[in-house]
Amino acid sequence: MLAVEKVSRWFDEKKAGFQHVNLQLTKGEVIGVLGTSGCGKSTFLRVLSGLDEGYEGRIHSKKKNPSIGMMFQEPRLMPWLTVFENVLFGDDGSKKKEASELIDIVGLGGFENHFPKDLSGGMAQRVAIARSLLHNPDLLMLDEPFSALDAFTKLQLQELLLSIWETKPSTSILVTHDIDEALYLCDRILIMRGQPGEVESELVVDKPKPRHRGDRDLADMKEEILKELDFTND
Amino acid sequence: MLAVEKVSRWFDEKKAGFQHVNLQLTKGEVIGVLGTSGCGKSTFLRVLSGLDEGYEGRIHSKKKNPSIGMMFQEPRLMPWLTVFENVLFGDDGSKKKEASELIDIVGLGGFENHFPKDLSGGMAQRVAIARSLLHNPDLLMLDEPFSALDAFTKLQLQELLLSIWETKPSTSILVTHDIDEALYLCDRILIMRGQPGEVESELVVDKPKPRHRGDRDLADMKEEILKELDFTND
Amino acid sequence: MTIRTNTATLPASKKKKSKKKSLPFTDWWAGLLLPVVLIIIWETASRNGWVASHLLPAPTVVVEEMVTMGREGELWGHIGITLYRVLAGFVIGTAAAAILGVLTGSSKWMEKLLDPTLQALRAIPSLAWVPLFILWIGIGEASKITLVAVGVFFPVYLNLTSGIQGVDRKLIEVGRMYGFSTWKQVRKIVFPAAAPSFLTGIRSGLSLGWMFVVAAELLGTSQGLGYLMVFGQNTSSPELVIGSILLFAVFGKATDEILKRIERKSLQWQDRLDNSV
Amino acid sequence: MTIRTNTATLPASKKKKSKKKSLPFTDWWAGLLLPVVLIIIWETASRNGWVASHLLPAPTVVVEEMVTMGREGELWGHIGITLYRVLAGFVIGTAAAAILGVLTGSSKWMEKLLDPTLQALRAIPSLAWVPLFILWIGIGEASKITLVAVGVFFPVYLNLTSGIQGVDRKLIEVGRMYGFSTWKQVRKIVFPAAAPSFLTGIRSGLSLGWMFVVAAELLGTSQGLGYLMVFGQNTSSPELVIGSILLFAVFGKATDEILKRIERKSLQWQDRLDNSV
Amino acid sequence: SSDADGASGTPEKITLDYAYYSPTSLVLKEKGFVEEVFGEEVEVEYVLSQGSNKALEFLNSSSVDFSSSAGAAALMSKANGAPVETVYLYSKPEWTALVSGKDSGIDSVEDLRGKKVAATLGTDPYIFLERALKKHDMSTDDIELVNLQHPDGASALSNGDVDAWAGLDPHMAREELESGANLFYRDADLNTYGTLNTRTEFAENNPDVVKKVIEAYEKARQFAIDNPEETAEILAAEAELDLEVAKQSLERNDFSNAVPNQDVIDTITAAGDVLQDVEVIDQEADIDALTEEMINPSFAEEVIE
Ligand SMILES: Nc1ncnc2c1ncn2[C@@H]1O[C@H](COP(=O)(O)OP(=O)(O)OP(=O)(O)O)[C@@H](O)[C@H]1O
Ligand SMILES: Nc1ncnc2c1ncn2[C@@H]1O[C@H](COP(=O)(O)OP(=O)(O)OP(=O)(O)O)[C@@H](O)[C@H]1O
Ligand SMILES: [Mg+2]
Ligand SMILES: [Mg+2]
Repeated sequence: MLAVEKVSRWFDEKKAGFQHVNLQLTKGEVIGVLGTSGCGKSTFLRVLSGLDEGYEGRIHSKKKNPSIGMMFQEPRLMPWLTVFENVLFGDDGSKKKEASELIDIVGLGGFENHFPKDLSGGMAQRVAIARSLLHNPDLLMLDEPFSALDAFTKLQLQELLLSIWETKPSTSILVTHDIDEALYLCDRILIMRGQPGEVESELVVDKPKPRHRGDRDLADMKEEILKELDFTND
Repeated sequence: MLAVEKVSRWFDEKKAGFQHVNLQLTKGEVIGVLGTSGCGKSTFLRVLSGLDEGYEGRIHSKKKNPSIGMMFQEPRLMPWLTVFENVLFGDDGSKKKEASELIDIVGLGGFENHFPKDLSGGMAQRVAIARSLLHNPDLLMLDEPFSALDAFTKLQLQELLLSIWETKPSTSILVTHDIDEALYLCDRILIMRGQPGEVESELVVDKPKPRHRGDRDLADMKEEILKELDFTND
Repeated sequence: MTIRTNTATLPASKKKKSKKKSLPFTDWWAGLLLPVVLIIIWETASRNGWVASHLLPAPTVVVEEMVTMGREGELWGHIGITLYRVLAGFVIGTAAAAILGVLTGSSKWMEKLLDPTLQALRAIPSLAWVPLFILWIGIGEASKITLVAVGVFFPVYLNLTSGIQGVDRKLIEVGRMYGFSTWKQVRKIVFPAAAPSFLTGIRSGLSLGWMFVVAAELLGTSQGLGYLMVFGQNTSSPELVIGSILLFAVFGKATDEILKRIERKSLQWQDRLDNSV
Repeated sequence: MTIRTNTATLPASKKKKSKKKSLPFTDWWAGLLLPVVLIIIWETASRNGWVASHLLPAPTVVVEEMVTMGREGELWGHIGITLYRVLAGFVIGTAAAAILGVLTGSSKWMEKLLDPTLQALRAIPSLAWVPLFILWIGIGEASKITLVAVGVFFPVYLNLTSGIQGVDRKLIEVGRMYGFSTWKQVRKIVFPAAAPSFLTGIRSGLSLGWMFVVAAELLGTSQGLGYLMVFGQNTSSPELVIGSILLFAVFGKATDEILKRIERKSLQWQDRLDNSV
Repeated sequence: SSDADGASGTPEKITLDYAYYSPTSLVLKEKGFVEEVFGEEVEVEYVLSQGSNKALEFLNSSSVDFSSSAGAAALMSKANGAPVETVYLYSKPEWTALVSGKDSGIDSVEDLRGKKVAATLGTDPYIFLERALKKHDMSTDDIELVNLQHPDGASALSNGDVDAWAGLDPHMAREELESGANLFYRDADLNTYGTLNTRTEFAENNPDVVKKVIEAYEKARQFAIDNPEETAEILAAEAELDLEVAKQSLERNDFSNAVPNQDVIDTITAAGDVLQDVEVIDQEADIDALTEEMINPSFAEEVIE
């Protein structure tokens, strides 16, 4: 679906950003990206989405102009729109019902008419999640979607993602700091490190979904990843 | 050091906020606050810090005008200041050396002269951590300080907190979504739930620090907390 | 030892909050304090002849003069025509500024083509147009309204474009992700985000509009508040001059207040101190 | 099928980026296109008598006139005195606006006391002051500089206070956590955060300053660009009028450009599209 | 108004100016002579001119069709390319003089050296000042010339903002009577007549209108000659003057001749030569030819004969 060949994006005279990333995305696949803070994960998503054109290398897509959905690391809500209007942002008005449902699912029923300034951090993040899930883009990118959520809300929303992917599979890239989350949701995991960041290794999680959170194999993989990321290994 | 008696802060006709919180803080103690998203944790910190005066109840402090340090849920960096100036913000210039050291410790050496707009999400959060740790306030409040950090950077910074508390113990309140983190760092853990949120239970973690991350007792406590927070229990 | 207690039995509602915050004297008379004191000094000074009355007639004299004129009816015509000129010029100037501001703000190409010329024209103090307008369009309504419109145009345009340029890149990127067309981008993100600047611009535009109507009416008119002022000046009646200045102030303030209300209403989403509960 | 490739061997530097973005024609001549076309039309129209030369003399005639006056030396005195008036008034007006803006912006008490009066004064179209200033201060330099200062004052004050009121509450709270005094709060958070507004205000203030110097020089002067304009107007010499308008534009633009540079420099921290690499 | 310029036939609306320095125009307006002459068919509008400079500005911009100015001022405008045509004289006034404040100690033109002198550029008093200075081998470089409209100049003089003023009636009469200002330099011959002007094109296209306006002006002139008391009252009321002041200023007007004749041409040419000397009028201009071209007595001759 999308082929990334030797793509790099540098800042500050090659002292920051990421470099030499190769990646083949097949349709319907869910890719996880794990990596140290500042290794270029968000920048990578920006390059893929076309927001940042200062990269080098080749990005090649099978479909002409694939539609792209992105959830940014910050909520980026429009401060002048209410919760409901924010979720509907980018829609022509035909999805009002879906929007209401999504708001309920992410647990914000009753807050439809609040302005972003009156939301808690986690609530704002959930609005952003709902907004990005309203459409079914060819490529969905989520940048640390659950970072501000408590453990249980997080689990709930992970299930939500799974159920959405089941009914309407869309190719997805999920940046996260939560290894369990990546193992639970993704078909393949990229591990990035360094400054500028590079893909250190790639892990295929070959288990049918829904997976079991207590799964032995997943626990082994977690150990492996932890080792991979450990700074003391340097 | 600080006594909180039946303090409540409501929004939207008592449909949001938190209520009926009682709390006694002893000097040097580290309190963890765990809770579902939107249950009023940030609001509680705002009330304690004096930023929000619309509360009810009694807050009583032994020391007159205790100095308060706060790390907000968002980085809240001054966009017109560089990383270094941001860390030094609120200082009269006497702590330049400490600031440099802190920047190095949080892994931002080399980024001193960047403006906030050129930082990654995790980097901005680390700047905010460094800023809040530069001073030694009587009461230090941290609102989800490590939410945007990868597992290892997070562990490193937890160690940093421990070492700082060892040399200069300051009474602290730590809001977090990471149960392991709360168990590793805190002497006491409040668990909040509901909307408006209430303190569901209080847990004393009676283990000397530094603790062992794989500790059996801590694992048991984690189970307990998970049960406590589980929505399906409702 | 510090104790902070809030023991009201009702939730801290808006009302209670503002009461708590308010100063010993309530809002409206704090604002009136200074003007009232000044007016009393002025009246006393004039009555007692500390300032010559041909320089500064007492406020009561001024008000009396205005009331007489109002009762005799001739005042209303002047007020009406001046209001008409301001409003017509304001609408035209704002519309032109909004269209051009959005054009240059949303298309790099347009900006490169138009902005330098507009900036250069802006550099001409708009009053300097007066002689040329008189020469070209004459002294009729058209030239007066054009002058007002020119005055309104530039602050609106400047504030709008600087607001548009200041829009947070982060929000614009959200729109790009939805594949918005440029126009949709402008309509759904740029314009709302630039709204505070735009409204500031509109308000200074209006105040410039009032100024330009004075300029326009100073020259060759037979009606309007500006004419009244010139008339007072030429006939050495300072009470007429001051009276028309006061009327200008009253109407300028009233129209500004309307805009201010609109601004308040439409900017409730802003996370500012005075918007919080 | 879509392929996006960037294959430069050097890192995507600023230079490369801007090259990629730029249009078929480079910046400076895109901006010149419109004015040049207009001037050519104007020259042709005047030369061929399509517009009467007593209404609109050809640009070459205007420039010739200015060059002659420049060579004979009399022009420089006019320019000098006008520049002096603008600068003096600008400095005084800006300083007053900054002081009052910070006062009312940082103290609720001050705001309640002063702001209504200032807002009411603002509602007086500043041109309306002209007759009173002449009556009270006379027609000397003092009254001219005061007039310019009044003109500069209001846009700076309005923009500054609206900027201050628009400062993100989140940032102010950071300062409160450090127990900042009000003054420190203002100095370290409010003022920098309001700086973009302040600079916009200063720029519109300067442009109003230029306008007011025209107003001031229209009346009772013996020197200055405005006098030159009136002279042209009264002796039916449109080339003098247009010449002085052009000079106003040139100097207005030059001084604005200086402020614009300062603005660019000091607002590099803003996360706006044109600040990104 | 302007749309009349192109088409022949009677325009729908004509605009005239009125001015305090032209008592005839005030009578004309007050008594409605123009309306009387034209009947219902055209709309008549009046615009106040504060000085010859304004009157000519309005004329050039087609804001008015007839304007009252001093003869020399009209010539100055003409010399700069404006299509001015003088068709009538509304008076031969001695309306300007050099005025100084009561205790200023200025008694002669020489005393003006280095002093602040107010005048309205482009009007008869200004031209008068230039000529007076020229006679005494001085120029405006020797004084500080402050440009003020006539009424502003009057108040500047009484406030002491300026040391002297090239005054114009009726403001000058008021200063003279009310604040005891001193008319220290007078010269009736240096006044250049009050002329009624129109645009060349307008006169060509609407000869009948010009004649009818002159007809109306004739009525006004006759009225002023017959009723000096009432004329003074009209002037006093319009310009908010004391009756005494109005009378004083009227006394300095001579309404006896209305047809522009050789005297007028001579006076204006003489003024033009001086203006050329002091570089207000372009060096290349041919003053004699311009004056000839500007002054067109044919309409007035036709009406009055
Ligand atoms: N200014 C306000 N006006 C109205 N409601 C508010 C305001 N501030 C907070 N709230 C409401 O109070 C509740 C608690 O918010 P708070 O930010 O304290 O939650 P939190 O526990 O920090 O959540 P999170 O973990 O998501 O950050 C939310 O429902 C929020 O909508
Ligand atoms: N506009 C920019 N100008 C300069 N440097 C930048 C810019 N944007 C990002 N960077 C740098 O690029 C590096 C990668 O940033 P990025 O946001 O991609 O990190 P990340 O992997 O998403 O980190 P985190 O997990 O903390 O969000 C950082 O060192 C950052 O300072
Ligand atoms: Mg990131
Ligand atoms: Mg929170």
